[in-house]
Amino acid sequence: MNVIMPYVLPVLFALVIVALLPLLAGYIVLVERKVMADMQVRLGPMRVGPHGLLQPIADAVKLLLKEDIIPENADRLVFWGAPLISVTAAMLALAALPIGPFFQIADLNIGLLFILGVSSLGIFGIVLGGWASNSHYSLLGALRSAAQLVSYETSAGLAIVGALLLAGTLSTRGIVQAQSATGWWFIFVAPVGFFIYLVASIAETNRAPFDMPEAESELVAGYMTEYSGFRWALYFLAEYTNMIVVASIATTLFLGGWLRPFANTPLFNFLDYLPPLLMLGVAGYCFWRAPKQPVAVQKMFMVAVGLLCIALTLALAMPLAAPAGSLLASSKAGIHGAFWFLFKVAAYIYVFMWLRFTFPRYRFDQLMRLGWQFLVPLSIVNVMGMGLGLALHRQLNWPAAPALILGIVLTLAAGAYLLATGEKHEHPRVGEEEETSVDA
Amino acid sequence: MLDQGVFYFFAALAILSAILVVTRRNAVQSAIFLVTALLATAGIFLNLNAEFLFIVQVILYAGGIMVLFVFVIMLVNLDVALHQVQFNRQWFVALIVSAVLAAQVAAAIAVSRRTLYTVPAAPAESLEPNTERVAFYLFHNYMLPFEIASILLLVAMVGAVVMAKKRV
Amino acid sequence: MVPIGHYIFLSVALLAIGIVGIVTRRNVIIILMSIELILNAVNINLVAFSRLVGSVEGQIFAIFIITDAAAEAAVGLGIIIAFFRNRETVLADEMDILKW
Amino acid sequence: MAERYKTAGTNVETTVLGADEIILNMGPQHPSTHGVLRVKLRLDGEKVVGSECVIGYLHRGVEKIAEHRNYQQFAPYVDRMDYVAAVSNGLGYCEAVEKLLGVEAPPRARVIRTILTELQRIASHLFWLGTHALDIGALTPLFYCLREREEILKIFEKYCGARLTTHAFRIGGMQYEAYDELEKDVERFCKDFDKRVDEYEALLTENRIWVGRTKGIGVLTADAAIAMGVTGPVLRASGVQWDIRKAMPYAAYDQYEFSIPTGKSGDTYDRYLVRLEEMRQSRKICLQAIEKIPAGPILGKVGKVLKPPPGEIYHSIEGPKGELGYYIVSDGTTQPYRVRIRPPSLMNLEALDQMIRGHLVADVVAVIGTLDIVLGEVDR
Repeated sequence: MNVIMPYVLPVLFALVIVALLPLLAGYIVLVERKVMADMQVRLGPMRVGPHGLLQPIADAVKLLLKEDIIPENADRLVFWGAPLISVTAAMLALAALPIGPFFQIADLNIGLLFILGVSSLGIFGIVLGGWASNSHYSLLGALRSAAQLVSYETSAGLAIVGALLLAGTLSTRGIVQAQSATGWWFIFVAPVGFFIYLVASIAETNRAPFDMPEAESELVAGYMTEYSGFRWALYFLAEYTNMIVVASIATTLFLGGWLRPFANTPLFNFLDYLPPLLMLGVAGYCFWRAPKQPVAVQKMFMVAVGLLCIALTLALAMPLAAPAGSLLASSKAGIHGAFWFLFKVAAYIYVFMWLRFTFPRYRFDQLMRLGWQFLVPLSIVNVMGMGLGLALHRQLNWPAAPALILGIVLTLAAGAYLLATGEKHEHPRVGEEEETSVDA
Repeated sequence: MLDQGVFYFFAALAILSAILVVTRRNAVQSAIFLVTALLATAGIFLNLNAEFLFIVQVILYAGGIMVLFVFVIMLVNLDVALHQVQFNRQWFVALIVSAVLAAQVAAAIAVSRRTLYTVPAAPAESLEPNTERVAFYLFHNYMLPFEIASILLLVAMVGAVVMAKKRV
Repeated sequence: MVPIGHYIFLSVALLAIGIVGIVTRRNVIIILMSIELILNAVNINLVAFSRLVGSVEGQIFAIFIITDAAAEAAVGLGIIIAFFRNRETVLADEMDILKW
Repeated sequence: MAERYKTAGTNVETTVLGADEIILNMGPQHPSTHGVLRVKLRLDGEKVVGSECVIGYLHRGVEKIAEHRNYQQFAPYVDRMDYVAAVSNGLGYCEAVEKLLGVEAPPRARVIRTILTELQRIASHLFWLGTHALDIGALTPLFYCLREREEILKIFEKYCGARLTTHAFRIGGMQYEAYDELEKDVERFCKDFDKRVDEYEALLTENRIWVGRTKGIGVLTADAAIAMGVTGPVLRASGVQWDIRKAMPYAAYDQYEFSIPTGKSGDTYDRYLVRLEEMRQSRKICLQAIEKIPAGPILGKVGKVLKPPPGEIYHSIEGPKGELGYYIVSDGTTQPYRVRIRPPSLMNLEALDQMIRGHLVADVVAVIGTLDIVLGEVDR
C-alpha cells in the first residue's frame, strides 16, 4: 500500500488535467474568436448556445465525425503517430507546472528544464507529420516550422537563464517561492528577459506575427495541409496546449506564479476579495442575460453557467470567511493560488491574441534574421548583464537596485546598438544586383 | 521492486529500438526508433538518479541532435534510396565481431561473476541534489575540459556551416 | 539498484547492435546513427557506475560524451550534405573516390 | 537546364536541394491570387528568377457580347468586368458612347456622376487595402475597410437599388434622380472618413513589420512603368504625375480642387501610401461636389434607339486601378461593330514579372496584392 500511496494524488491531478485540457483548448479557441470579433467590430460566433458558448463542443463533434483521410502514398504509421507525438509532448510538459502551491503533479528538481526539454520533443510531431504526408507543401511547412522552433528555442532558453540566475533553482515551485521571498516578481527585475521570452514564445508556438507554417500564403496550411478530422484536431490541441505551456512558464518565471499582486503587503489584502467578486460579477451578468436568450435551451444554459460561477464564487469566498486556523482557511492559498495562476496565464494568452490581430506577418527570412541577429545576441547580453548585476550584488555587496539596474541598462544599450546596426541589414535585397544578371 | 521493473522495461525498449534502428529500410523510421532508444536510455538515467543527465539527454540528444538527423534525412531524402539495396554483404564481418564481443563479455562475466552481482550500491542520497553537484564538478574540478569542449563545439559549428554552405 | 552486471549487459548489447549497424548498412546517415547508439552504450555504463560508487563524476563524463556526439553529428551531417550535393548519393560504398 | 524543371508536387526532393531551379505553380486555386490568376514561378531556392502569368480562367467574351447587343443593352455588362468598381466602368462606357453620339450629359448628371464615381474609387481602394493587408497577414484592417465600404454601398443601394453591379448611369446622363438625402449621406460619410483613414494608418504605416514587408518590394522605376504601359496608382507611385482626371478632364473634374499624390521609389510601400492619399483626395472631391449640385435635367437629349454615326472613338477615364479605356467602332447600326476595352488591371499585371524578379516567394503575394488586379477585368 505504501508503494502506491504517493502516486495517487499526482495520478489524480494528471487525470484531471488530461480530461479538462481538450475542453480548455476548445474554449480558448472560442475566446480567441470572440476577441478577434471584438477587435474587428463583429460579434463572432453567436449561433450555437448563448453567445456561442457551445460552439467548441459543436466543433469537436464536427471534427470527430469528419472523414479521416490518409493520403495515397503516405507513410501510414508515421502519419498516424505524428499528431500523437505532438499532443503527448505538449501534455507531458504540463506535469511540472505549479498551478497553485498545492496543485502540481510533480515538483521536479529539474522542473523548468523538464518542461523545456519535453515540449521541444513536439518538433518531431511536426516534422514527421509533414514528411509522412508525402506532400510538397507539408514537407516545406514542416521544415520551416521546425527551423523556426529550433531557432527561437535558443533565445527563449537564454531568456529563461536570466531569471534562473535570480531564482537559483530549477524547481518550478522553488522559483515562485524565490519571488515570494523577495516580493519582487522577476518581470520587474529582468524586464528584458521577459520581453525576449514573450517574443520567442510567440514564435515557438507558431502564432502570428510568426505564423509562417500555417498561414503563409504559399504554404497553404504547412505541415497540417494533408490532415483532416480528428488528427487535425489533435494538432490543434497540441498547439493550444503549447500556448498554455509557454504562458505557464512565463507566469511561473516572470509573473510570480500563483502569488497575488502585492502578496507581501498587508495594505493590499483587500485584493483577496477580488476573485470571488469577479466571479460574482460574471454570474450576475449571466443571470441578467439569461431571460433575453431566444430559445429555452439557451436560457437554461445561461443559468447553468451562472450557477457554475456562483459555485466558483463560493469556493473562492469560503476560505476567506472561515475562521482562521480551520482546514478551510488553510486551503485559501491553494484555491486562490490556482485562481491567480490561471488568471495570469489567461492574461498572457490574451496578449498573444492581441498581437495576432494587430500585426502583419513576417517573411521567413525576416523572421530568421530577427531571431538570430537580434534576439539571440540580445539574450546573451541579457544573461551577461544579469550575471554582472548579481555578481556585483552578491560578491561585492553592492545594494541590489543599482547593481541590477546597471545590468539592465547595459542590456538595453546593447539592444539599441543591435537595432541601429540591424537597420543597415534590413534590406539586403536579393533584387538590385541580381536582377540585372537575370536580365542579362 | 518498482525501480527494477522500470529498468527492465526501459532496457528492453532500448534494445528493441536499437535493433529496429539498424534493420529498418527507411532512414526516417530508423531515426524515429533511435529517438525511442535515446528516450529509453534517458529513462534509465532517471532511474539511476541522474536527473540532470536525463534532461540533457532529452534536450540535447532527442530534441537537438536527432532533429538535426531528421532534417538531413529529409533534405537528402531520395525516393530512389528506398529501392536501393540497403545492406552490404559484410554481414559475416558483423557476425564475427558480435561473436567475439559476446565471447569477451561472457568471459568477463565468468571471471567476475561474484563481484558483479553483489557489489552494494552507494546510497542514493550521495548523488543529491543532482543538478547542484553536477554543476559544482563541471565548473570546479572539470573547468578546463569544459572549456575545451566548448571550443570543440565552436570548431564543429564553424566546420558544419562551412561544409554545408552552398558552393558559390 | 539493479545489479551492475545488468547495466553492463545492456551496454554491451547496444554496442554490439551499433557495430552491426556500422558494418552492414550502406546509408551513411544510418551509420552515423549507429555510432550514436554506441556512444549511448558508453553513457549507460558511465552513469551506472557513477551511481554504484556514489559520485557524479561519471555523469560529467557522460555530459562530455554528449557534447562530443553533438559536435560529431554536426560535422558528420555537414559532410553528408556537401557530399550529397556533389554526388547525389548517401551510400557509403559509393564514396570511393579521393577527389571530386 | 530545361530538362530539370519539374512541376511542383511531382517530386519533392527537387525543391529542397539538388536541383538549381524549380517551377512552382501558384493558382488558379490559391488563397492569395485574388481570384483565378495562375502564376508559374521559376525559383532558385526561394528566390524568384522568372515568372509567367496564365490568365483567362475567367474569360467571358465581354467584347464579343458587345457586338450582339445594342448600345444600351451592353451597359450592364461592363459592370461585371471590374466588379469591385462597377460605377467607374459604367461611367467610362457611357461617356464613350456619348462621345460617339456627339451628345453631352447635362451638368447635374455630370456632378452626380462625379460624386458616385469618387465614392466608388474610395470603395475600391478600401477593398484593395483590406485584402492587401490580409495577404501580408494583417487580419484586422480588412474588417475596418469593409465597415466603411458598407457605408458607400448603402449610398449606392439607396440611389439605384443595387450594391455591387449598379448600372448607375445611362447613356446621356442618368436614369434616376438623386434621392433626397444623397448630399447628407455623402457628407456624413465624408465627415469622419478622414479619421478612419488615420485609423488604418495607425495600424500599418509605421508598423515595422508592414514596412519590412513592403518597403523595397516590387520596385518599378518610372521609365519601366511607362514602358510597360502601367497606369493608375501603380504608375503614380513610381513618381509619374499622370492622372486622366487632370490631364483630360471628364465628367465634372475640371471644377474641383484636388492634387495627384505621387510616390518616389515605386515600391509596394509607396503604392500603399499613394492609394491612401487618393482616398483622402476623393473625399475632398466629394465634399466639394455636394456643396453645389446644379439643378436641371439629369438625362440629355438622346433618342430611344441609339444609332451613332459610323466612326470610331477612344475614350478613357481614370478608374480606381488605372486608365480604363473604351474603343468603340460604330457602323451606323444600333449595335457596335467592335468594342475593345483597355482594362487597367491587365496592363498592370504585365509588370508583375519585372517586379517580382529577385524577390522571395512570400513577396509575390504582396506584389500581386499591390497591383490591385481584378480577374474579371483582366480576363473580361
